[in-house]
Amino acid sequence: MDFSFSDDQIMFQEAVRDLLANECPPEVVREAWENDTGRTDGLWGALAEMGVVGMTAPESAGGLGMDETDLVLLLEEAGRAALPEPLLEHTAVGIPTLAEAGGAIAEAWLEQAVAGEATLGAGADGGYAVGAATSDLVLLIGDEIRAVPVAGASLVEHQSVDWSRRLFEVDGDEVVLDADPGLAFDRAAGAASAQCVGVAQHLLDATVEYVAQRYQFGKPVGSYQAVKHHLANAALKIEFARPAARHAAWCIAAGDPDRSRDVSLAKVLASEAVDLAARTALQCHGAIGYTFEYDLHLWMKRGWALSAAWGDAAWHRNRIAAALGI
Amino acid sequence: MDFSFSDDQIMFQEAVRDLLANECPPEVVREAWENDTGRTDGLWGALAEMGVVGMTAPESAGGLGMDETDLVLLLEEAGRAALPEPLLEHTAVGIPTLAEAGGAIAEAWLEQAVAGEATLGAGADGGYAVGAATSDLVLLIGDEIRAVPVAGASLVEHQSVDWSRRLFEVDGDEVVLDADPGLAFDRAAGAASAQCVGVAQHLLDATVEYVAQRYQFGKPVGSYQAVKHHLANAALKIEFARPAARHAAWCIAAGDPDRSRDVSLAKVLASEAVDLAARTALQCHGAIGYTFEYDLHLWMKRGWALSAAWGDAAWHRNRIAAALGI
Amino acid sequence: MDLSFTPAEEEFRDEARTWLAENVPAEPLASMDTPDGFEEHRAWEHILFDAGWAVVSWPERFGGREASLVEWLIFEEEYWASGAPGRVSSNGVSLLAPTVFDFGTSEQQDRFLRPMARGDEIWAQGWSEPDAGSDLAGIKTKAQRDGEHFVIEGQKTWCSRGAFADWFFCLVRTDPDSERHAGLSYLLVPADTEGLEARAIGRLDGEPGFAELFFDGARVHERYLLGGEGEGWAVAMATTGSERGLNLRAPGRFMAAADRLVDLYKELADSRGPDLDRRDQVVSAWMGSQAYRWQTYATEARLRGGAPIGSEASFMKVLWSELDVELHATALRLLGRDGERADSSWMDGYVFALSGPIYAGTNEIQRNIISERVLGLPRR
Amino acid sequence: MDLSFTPAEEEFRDEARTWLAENVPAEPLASMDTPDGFEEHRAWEHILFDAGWAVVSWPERFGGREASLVEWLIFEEEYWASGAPGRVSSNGVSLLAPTVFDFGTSEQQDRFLRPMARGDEIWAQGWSEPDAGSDLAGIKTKAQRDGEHFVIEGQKTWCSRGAFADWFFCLVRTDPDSERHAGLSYLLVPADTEGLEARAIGRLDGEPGFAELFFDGARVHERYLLGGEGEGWAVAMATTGSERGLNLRAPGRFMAAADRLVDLYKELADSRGPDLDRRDQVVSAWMGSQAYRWQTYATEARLRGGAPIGSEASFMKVLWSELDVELHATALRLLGRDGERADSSWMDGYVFALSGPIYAGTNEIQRNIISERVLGLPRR
Repeated sequence: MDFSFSDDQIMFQEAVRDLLANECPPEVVREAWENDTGRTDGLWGALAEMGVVGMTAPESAGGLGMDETDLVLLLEEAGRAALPEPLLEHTAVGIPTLAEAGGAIAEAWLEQAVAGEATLGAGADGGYAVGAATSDLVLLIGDEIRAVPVAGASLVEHQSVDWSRRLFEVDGDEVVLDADPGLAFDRAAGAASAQCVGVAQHLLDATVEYVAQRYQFGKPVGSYQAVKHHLANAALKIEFARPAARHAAWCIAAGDPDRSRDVSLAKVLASEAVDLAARTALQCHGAIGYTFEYDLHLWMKRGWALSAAWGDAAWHRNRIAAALGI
Repeated sequence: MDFSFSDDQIMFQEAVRDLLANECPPEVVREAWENDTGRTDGLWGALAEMGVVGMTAPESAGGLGMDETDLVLLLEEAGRAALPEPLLEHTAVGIPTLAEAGGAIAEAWLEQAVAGEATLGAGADGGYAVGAATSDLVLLIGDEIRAVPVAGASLVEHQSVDWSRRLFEVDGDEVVLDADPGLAFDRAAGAASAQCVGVAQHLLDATVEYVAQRYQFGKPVGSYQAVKHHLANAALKIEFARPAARHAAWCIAAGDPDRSRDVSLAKVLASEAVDLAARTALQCHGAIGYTFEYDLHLWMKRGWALSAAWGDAAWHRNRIAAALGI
Repeated sequence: MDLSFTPAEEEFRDEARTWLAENVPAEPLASMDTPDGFEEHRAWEHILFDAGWAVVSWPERFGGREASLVEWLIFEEEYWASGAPGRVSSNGVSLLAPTVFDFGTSEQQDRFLRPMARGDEIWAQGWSEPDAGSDLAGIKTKAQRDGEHFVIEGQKTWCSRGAFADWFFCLVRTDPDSERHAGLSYLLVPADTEGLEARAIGRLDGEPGFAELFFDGARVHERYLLGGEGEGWAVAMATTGSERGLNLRAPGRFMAAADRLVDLYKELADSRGPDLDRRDQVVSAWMGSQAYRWQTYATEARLRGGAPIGSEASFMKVLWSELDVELHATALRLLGRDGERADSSWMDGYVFALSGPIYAGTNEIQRNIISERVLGLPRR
Repeated sequence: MDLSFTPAEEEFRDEARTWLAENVPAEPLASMDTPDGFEEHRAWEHILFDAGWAVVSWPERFGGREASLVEWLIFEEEYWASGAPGRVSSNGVSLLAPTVFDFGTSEQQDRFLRPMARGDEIWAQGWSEPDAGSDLAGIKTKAQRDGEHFVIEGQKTWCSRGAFADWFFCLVRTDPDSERHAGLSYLLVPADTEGLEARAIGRLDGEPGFAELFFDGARVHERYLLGGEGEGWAVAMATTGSERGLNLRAPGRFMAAADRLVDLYKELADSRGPDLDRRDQVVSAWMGSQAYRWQTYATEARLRGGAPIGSEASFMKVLWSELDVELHATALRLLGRDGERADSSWMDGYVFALSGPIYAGTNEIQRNIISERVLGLPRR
């Protein structure tokens, strides 16, 4: 039992954090909110160059042969930066699922995807695929996994409250993959959990910073015990969601028999953490947090969306109950 | 629409409050905790003398011809004083149910009960009848109402966490009453709601008093914002439970078609209010509240018991859902 | 205690219901936080006023029908149940008008109340400043006397629909040497005053629902002073009482929303099967709206008995604002995959609801008030 | 990161499980808060110690087996899953022993640790006073030096099982002119000291689980001073770290309780039908125990990497104490009509759990610590 990350994993995390701190400031996220694609100009390429985009592919396919325990820290960073790029769909779900499926479809797509030349999308069957219009191949995950090439497919777009998340219903020629849909779904839910933790952490950090310097009634807002305890409660939720999300990543990587149950545990805790962090952040900021011009809402809305995506807290609670036999 | 009580109702409430303030201090409640009956020495007689015991009977049977809207304020007072007497079982449930049933059984018992010479008990069928051993006739309320004379019945006693509540399983010769069991149950649940409100109010008042004079770290505990907000939250729950409980009393008295749904509303709000008030009271008192010698626990445990009695919050939430068709 | 409605009350309810059924627009209006939607809502206020429904509890001479408080609560129940539009004039009617009734001269009452009630003049609040949010006593905007005029310099913010409003009711510092609560005055300012510029700020949903006001030598005549010069704090606090209390958010609004939530649950349960975990949240929201209803009728009786609304308004503010958030959050959870969609009335409602625990005194401040003024806990 | 248990860890787990299965008393012992139950629990501590399971993480010379922190966590998982009795010696082993290891002389270590671990000497804490609860720096009990002795005058309270304990570890004021944190010392006091009287106080359940200590000229030799004279605050704070952190409440305890709760739900669902509203509360409790488990293993890795436990122990204190209350409250709700019965282990557990958010620094103080020391918010 060893919960510590290797030096390499930490270094990789720090490199991605530095990249995002420099290249993905709020202005860049805002651009993605307003442009045609919902994505950034050069970030996906920069991540491909670092090897992040294809890291979960076997080395034989040009990847880094890494697994969910390597990826989880990067997903937390993506959440922390509100990165509007398909790290979840492409790297956490698409690539390992294609690699698992093998055969002609992997032949056709995997190497391009690893190199960042083709983008993989993913959505729950009957739900929406985020960013399908900027993807080349979309995996629809239900009782089976259907792969739909975007060229020639019909896409119906809907607006998300997070304007960088372009929601699509996808319909087109499909190939059923020879891969485990339950595993693919858990990969997505697990990745969403890690992103929720990152989003929540940013919301907490930004709020702590704000209330420490905002004065009301002659003292910092952050010196009021009510504000302190709101923030302590958000910190508590995050503190306990983070190890659960990391443990879920390990369960997926290690093929743990309780994987589904423990991914659900992570998703519930992470969803509840980001929901509380968003409420707390807004309440402690007051009116300024309620404006479009102030950056807080970029994370708040990402949090709302990720908390509901790939099974919300209630859905995963039901799955845990079923696993416990109650 | 008039939510105000009449001067007579207020005067009756004040008279009972004064009686209980004088005759039912914590020492008297403690005596009931320790003695053979779970009841006080003279309080039931004093209440009978004031007309409280039989107030819900028609004047023709020696009562005051009053209804639930007259009784509700007195039940709140009973909760506030942690009165260990069967106001719920006897006055709120037993007497109006017997009066409704009429016939031989009313002939045999009603006038005695109104005079306080016979005591009526009540329990949910399959549950416990509180104080059956000091009752003369117990009503067991289920799909029908079964009246069991205590003389000759078999009683199995269990210990409640509130030592003044003597819990009995009752089995004996029975008569099925010609009265509506749903109405009788709602009378009990409504009365429990009003008592919960009174218990909660006392817990809040006692805690406010304590934290205003207890010093820690150089200032009153009650001046800390965390403590203030705990108590404000308890006050909020009570503020909204009280009108709901009074409204439920009116629904019973007036035969409102939504009676069951709105009694459930009252019971949920009142149960949740007293549960929160108990938790808050203990937490704000700290260690002293955790001792047997300090009086707080007399109300805390009454609150726990009443909150669970006659359907706890979850049971009544289910009933509301059913009434809403969901 | 008689919680049945009287025949007169039932008749009033029927009349309101009938009129609303015949007059409420079939299609929802555009958002009142956009320029077009604002004017659509103004037109609806004209219709309401002309039929006598805009301000039912006001005296007849200002366009009301002198309805009792209970009747007003009944009207609100019917209004929201009918699916009628939001009230674009509510800041004036709910926040300013009680102050005009209490502190205005009869000239001011005659000048302002009817146009306000009809939506001919729509009002926005100019109280908050960048450094004075919940802490209103920190107001810095100055209004220096110059003969019969005041000359205003400074900045206001978070003025709801301030970019479209016709008038502002402002709290300004008329005594430049004063501090905190002293030396403030309550000024009514026409939006077209020279030296006043209103710039829109996007709200959480991106719509220009807020404005910042920049005052640069804006001159306002003293006839627009409400209450005495330097007495603005006391005058404003009277309004704050209304804002937190009965006038701002009647239970009918939340009862209607809770009913829609129950319907949403049923509709989704029909198509996707029941969802018992979320059902409990629906029940909670419904219970909250009912609890608020009975608490409000109980408060009405206390007020009728001569009690002041006082600090207990804080109970109501906390309840309705937190209920509103939970109610809409529950709906979004019920919607599942559609919960994140921006084009739903539930998301609009959620975003709107999120402002509730912040404005009109944050709920933290309300809890302070409850603990200090109602429970009597020591301030420090 | 490898969250599988090593073969050695699995072997350790098997050994513990096997021994427990063979040795845990079939019938529950009487409450350790009663005189008889206290001695029954002491006897169980002897059995544990003699088999090498009393203090698995301690050095062998004091009766431990030098287990790693992970192994200790594993032992706790197995211990509580087996239904073994509560640990009557835990105040000494968890709260005092870390301090003896850090601050005790080798004579003190040799004198106290083995008897403490075997339950030959059972310790109770003498810190709180009637006017110094959470605010420990307000301690008034005085210990005046008289040659090689200290003479104690004053009163302590809330000493768990203080009426039966053999020794007390006390915080007293050795410098009569000192204030707040200065001038305190950490003294070990035999229960049979002349001039010391322990009087039982009933706990919430009516059992004599607390005691008040009255010191009236009780003389204690300086060899029983732990750490330097006047340095009691620093010494005590080291213990407080343990009290809030890993040593006091391992996740195994709550995992076992959550499993029992799941079983209770199943048992009742078999006889009464499923109850989906309450099911969600069972899931919450189970989730809490799991979240605490993974957070603890993550903390173990940080500690192994050289990080201090520090203020983050406050996270754990809040989590386990509130989880424990919710878990038992849920069980009582599941029990329905039987929930109010005094003769159930769930009610005992609930009453015990209620002390959690109060003692060892109230959860309000823990939240202050989290916000000030972890998040860095301004103290005032």
